[in-house]
Amino acid sequence: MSRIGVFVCHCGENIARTVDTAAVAQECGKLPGVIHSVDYKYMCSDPGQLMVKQAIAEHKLTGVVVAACSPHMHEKTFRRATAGAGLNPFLCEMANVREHCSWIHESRTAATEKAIDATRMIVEKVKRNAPLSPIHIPVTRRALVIGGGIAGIQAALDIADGGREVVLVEKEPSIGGHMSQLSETFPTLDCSQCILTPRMVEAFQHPRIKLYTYSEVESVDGYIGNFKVTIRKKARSVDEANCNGCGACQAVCPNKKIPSEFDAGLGKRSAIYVPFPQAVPNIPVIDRERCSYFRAKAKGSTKVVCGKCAEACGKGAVHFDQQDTLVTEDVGAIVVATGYRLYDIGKDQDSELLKGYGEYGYGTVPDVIDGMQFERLASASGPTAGKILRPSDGKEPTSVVFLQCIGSRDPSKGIEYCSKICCMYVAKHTMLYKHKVHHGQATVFYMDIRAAGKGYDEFTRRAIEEDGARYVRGRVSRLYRDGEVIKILGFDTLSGEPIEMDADMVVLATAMRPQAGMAELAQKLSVSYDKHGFINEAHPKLRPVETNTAGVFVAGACQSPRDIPDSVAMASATASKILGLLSNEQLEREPTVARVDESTCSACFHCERVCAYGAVEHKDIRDRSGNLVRVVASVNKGVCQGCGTCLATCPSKSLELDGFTDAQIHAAIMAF
Amino acid sequence: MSTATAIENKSPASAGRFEPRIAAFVCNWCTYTGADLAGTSRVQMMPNVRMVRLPCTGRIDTAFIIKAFERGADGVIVSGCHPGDCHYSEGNYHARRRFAMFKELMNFMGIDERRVTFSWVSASEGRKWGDVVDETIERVRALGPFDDYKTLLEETP
Amino acid sequence: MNELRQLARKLLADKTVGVVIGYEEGQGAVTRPSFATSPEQAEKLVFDARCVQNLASYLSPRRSTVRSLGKPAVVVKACDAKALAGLIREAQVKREDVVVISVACGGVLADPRSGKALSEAMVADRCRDCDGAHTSLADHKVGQAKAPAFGSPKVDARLAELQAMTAPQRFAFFKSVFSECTRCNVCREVCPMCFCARCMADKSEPQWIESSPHLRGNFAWHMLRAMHLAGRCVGCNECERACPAGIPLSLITRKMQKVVSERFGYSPSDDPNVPAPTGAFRLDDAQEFIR
Amino acid sequence: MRKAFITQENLSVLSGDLERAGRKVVVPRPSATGRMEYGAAQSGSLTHLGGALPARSLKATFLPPTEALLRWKNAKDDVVLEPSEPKALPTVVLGARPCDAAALAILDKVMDWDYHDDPWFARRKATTIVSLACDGVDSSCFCTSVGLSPDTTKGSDVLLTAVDGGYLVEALSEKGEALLEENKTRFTAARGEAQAAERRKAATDKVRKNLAVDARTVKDWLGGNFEHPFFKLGSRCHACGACAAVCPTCHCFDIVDEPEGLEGGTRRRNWDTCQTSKFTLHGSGHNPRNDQHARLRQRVMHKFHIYSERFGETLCTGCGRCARACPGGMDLLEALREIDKLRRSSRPSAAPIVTPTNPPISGGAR
Repeated sequence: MSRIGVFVCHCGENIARTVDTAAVAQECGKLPGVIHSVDYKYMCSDPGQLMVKQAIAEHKLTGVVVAACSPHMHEKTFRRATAGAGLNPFLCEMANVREHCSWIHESRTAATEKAIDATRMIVEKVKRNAPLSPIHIPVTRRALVIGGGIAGIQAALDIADGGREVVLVEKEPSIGGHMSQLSETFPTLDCSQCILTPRMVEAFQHPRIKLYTYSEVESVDGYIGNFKVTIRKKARSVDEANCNGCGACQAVCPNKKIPSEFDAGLGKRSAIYVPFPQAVPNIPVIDRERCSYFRAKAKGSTKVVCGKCAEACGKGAVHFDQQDTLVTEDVGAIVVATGYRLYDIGKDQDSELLKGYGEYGYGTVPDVIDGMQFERLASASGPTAGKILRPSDGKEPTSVVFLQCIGSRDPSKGIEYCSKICCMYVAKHTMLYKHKVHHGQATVFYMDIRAAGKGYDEFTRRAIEEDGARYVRGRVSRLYRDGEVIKILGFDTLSGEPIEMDADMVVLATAMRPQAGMAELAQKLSVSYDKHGFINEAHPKLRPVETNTAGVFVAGACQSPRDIPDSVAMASATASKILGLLSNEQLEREPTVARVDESTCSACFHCERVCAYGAVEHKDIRDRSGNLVRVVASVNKGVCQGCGTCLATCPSKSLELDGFTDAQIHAAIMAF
Repeated sequence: MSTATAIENKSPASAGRFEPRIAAFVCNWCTYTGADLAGTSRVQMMPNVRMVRLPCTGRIDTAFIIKAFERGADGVIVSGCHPGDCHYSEGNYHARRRFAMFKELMNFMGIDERRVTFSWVSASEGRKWGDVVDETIERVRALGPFDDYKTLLEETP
Repeated sequence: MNELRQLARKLLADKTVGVVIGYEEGQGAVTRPSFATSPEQAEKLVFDARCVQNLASYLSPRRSTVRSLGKPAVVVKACDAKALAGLIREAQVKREDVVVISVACGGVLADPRSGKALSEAMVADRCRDCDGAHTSLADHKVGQAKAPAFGSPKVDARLAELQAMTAPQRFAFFKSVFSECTRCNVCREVCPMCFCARCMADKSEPQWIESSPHLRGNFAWHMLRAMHLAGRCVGCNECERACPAGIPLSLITRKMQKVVSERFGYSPSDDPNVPAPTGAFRLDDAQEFIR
Repeated sequence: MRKAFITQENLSVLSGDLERAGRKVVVPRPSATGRMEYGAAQSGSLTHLGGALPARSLKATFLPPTEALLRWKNAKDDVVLEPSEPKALPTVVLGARPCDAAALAILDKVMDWDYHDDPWFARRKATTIVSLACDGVDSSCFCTSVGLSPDTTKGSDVLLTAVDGGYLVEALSEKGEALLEENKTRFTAARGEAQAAERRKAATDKVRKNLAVDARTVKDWLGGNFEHPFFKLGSRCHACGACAAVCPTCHCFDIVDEPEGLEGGTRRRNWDTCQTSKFTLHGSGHNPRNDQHARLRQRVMHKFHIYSERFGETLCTGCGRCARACPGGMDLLEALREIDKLRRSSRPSAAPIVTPTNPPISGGAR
């Protein structure tokens, strides 16, 4: 016979205002098997927890029901208290009479009645609870970081410095990410490359970091502590071990007019190229789409068209016949740090949600550029060696108009979120422009200025007050080329007057979007993502760098628009989480996992077909002489995540899910 | 309708009105959390729902729904994560097939399918949860008590 | 007939199989399942329009007495082959563990006891939309396959009638037919796809399905049986044929077959490699009923 | 005992009279699924009582497929039991087949053996059975082999025999006499007795042609041949229990407790059958009747040996329903014929081997 204790919490006034907690305790006290039923002001307080502990000892309770807030809030608290009194923590459950009752109903009678019902259902469930013990699973004590931008580099370095091996995978030929493209950074205006490059080199040279550049994650199997990751090393066409980065191949490449991705299309590169001079590793890659050798081959020509790079290479490192290779790495934890891409304002959008901005002439009016292109113009290592020259004729623009919120905060274009960094980098751009073109006038069209952050508001003020940027609150409705200038038609919402002005150049602060292919990657990792493709954190407040899949963490702009300090902070946070995780040889997991009743399993393996984790295995049942009698399904407790889909699928009901067994659910319904 | 009348109407004590009993089977990660959010946001709703928390809609066996009717439920809500949001990646897709078949079966058996609400309510849709609850209650209230099912036992020859 | 016997004789004589599961003359004018374990017994085998039973049922692991006879060869009609494919698909039978003898079938009788000849009026309903082709599972084919030419299944007309009723009328209809159900479980026991060692309905802790044959238990049983067979039922209609109460079970199985076909594009297949629709999903499965 | 005559029309009227008098009238009539079954008469005309046997026997009228035995109520620390009163309405069965009526008399023995089955006897007592001499004999009938006949009077209170213009009526018991007396206006003087005798003999002869075996000799053979290879009967059996579901004498039941929420619940008894594996499955997983051969042997043994040993009655009326209902084409007539052949070809064993069943218990605890 069960000996259940019921503890009804007032939550101060939160529950007691609407629910007659004394009546709940009294009614539940009448239930068969309930031998102790009380109410108290704050069950989660120390005295409240002590009540639970004392009652367990005094009444030899076999189960505890706390009617209080959501189990998501305090289940851990009360299970800990239960364990503290020597009772298995899984014999404690919560009835939610706050979020699901007192807070959403006005009628005291109805709320009290509902609270009694809810508690009764949990009492009946708890009568069928079984003591459970945590599951121990071994841990592979190394980590994978996906993405070699500043977030990925930081995470990798922190984990490696903490003593664990890291596998860092970057899809581009070099690590560094977007930060390497930036000229200066806000709010200090220190040189982006100057602070980044040493970290890139450090990551490259770190004895505990294994770097895969020009590589992508092909597939991920396994589970927390035990991931098996397959990485596709794309064919670089250059032998990394032999290349010494001398650059002779690039010098002889006849195809030098390819728009450079690194320079956001403003500069040119060769078909065999290192993305930028400080690239890590400093090893070129052949762009097979653009290389004459490969293009001829793709067309079916048997003639060797070029091959100059291979001839020029003193080390014989150019290998045209290199193939993609797959390597597997065992890791215990994964960081997703894939960063962002910029919204492309043209009408042809990759997502049906996005509509594009035909009216801003990007791509048709040559002197309309985006923020990243401006970064490259302003960068000392950029195509203009740091001079602000407009793309159409190379003249120095004397009037530059900056448009904020291009895409961002515009639900009708499909992006309702704020991209967070644009206000700051636009302010930075106006300053960089003023510092380089002293007679120039920067004008900014903005919706709101969002400069929350240490030194951020001061920074935007400096742009306006010291560097004379003109900020106009309002939107631009149309812009077009008129001879040498760009005509701009807009509206100043503060003065309430239309604005018509000329500019030599227009810079669009386009929205931040997650990288292409995020949905596919998220599916490989079984992590959830929002409709834009940003990875969802496990909890927006309390678990900001974890994902819903144990062992997979998230850092930087792939989670939502982030600036550099945010990304770095997240990266260090993931590193800290992972170092904690990897500090153990074994992991403890909640024992809410499925198990098979082997005596009734009919081995149809429907469970195997529905299991998203591959947790169902085939198990041989043998007699004492070792002869195979039959095969049954068996659940790998380390892999099972406890969703219970197999239970509802099993025709013979031969599966159970600890914590949510059929008997428990049935009992709760019987108490309905 | 003024707020005061709205609240008055939500009280089961309202004289003479049929108060349906609704069982809800919800997943832990989306709808239960969404209902928590409804609570923290003080989204007011009618009190006729009794909830059973499951890890995932994938866990929800259609036997639960039948058992709820046997126990006197006038209506049932089944709710979980939106497609793509499942905490367990795929549980809700399997559940969706199961529910689709069950819904058609119920209809075929002559169980008014309006007695069962299937919904996707995410952890951020506290307001939607309130709407699903209130709409279901109103709909089932209009249908009246599920006497057809409740009297099956007595009607056995 | 000779071809079938000759084949059976050979399979038994050269010990390819331990038993040939086929049909033989029964008592009265009917035929019945036959288990020939010697070349001599192969002489008993017959096949004609009276051979209604789905012999694939005997390959289910629950039929331990049949399993003890050795490796089986089984005589299958086009419809039975789907059940065999189902057993292979669901890992109950290994393809290599059974020899499949496909017999050309031009349709079987709805009621062999009637003694009537096969005709439009007398044919079993499931034969009406059968293409009569030899199954691709066949190791041996006996006879020239021919498509039976009969009208569309009568069950579809009944379904349309039911669908035209109001929900309360349908509920009343099922109440009246389920009131005849004594929960003898014959429908389950003869079903080739009900192979579970322990049926969910026999699980007593907890008891989801009340075992008592009152209407409440009967509704639970028939609905959950329909759910368990949805996408798995091959439409052989053995349940309805065997039901001692004459409950029109094909209405339910056929309805679910249509639901599965319309929603998931799956029809019973004699190819074990065609995946069953349950245990699978598509990202774009219709969800018009989900708010 | 009284003899009389009733017209088809008056029989219909009688049915209405009985209903008006507060009796439940059970007749063969089309069921909800369209089969001829015993069931409550649809008020109004009785058309045709005769013809083929109803698909299932009369036993459900006395041993319903499910029946509440008691109800319980949960109190805080206690369970309160409330016995369930058996539903035993005053009933008249019109047109019972004599074999189905005989089955009730056979079952009375076990129902009053170690336990007096109140619900059974309450309904037996409240019911008057008017049988109709069988005119629906088909190739599966073998009542004559178990000591009965198409016009057997065993278990019946009144026997009707169809004759030109109506039925010859013979009262067989006090209940039968009372029925005739209470409704005497509907009856006239007996007539058609010669025609009745002729028809009854013709039916009996027809059954004899199906099978000519003596159940008593079958019993003797079974007594010594528990392990006989004959009992490898199970291959084509699906273990479905259709035979038991239609059988007039199979009476095994299962007792289940069905809770109604937390308040309490009902203890019920439901039909069961020895043909399924679960019937004898032990909690340990061991099953003493582990295959279908053993289960079919049990069925034959119980009907033709065990029951006879204990009660002096064969637990079979030869109605043939099992043979008609079996989806696998099993046939009890064939089995009995085979046993008879085996019996003839073997010498009677010197000392009968005692079958592994319990010795007969007389009286027993009430």
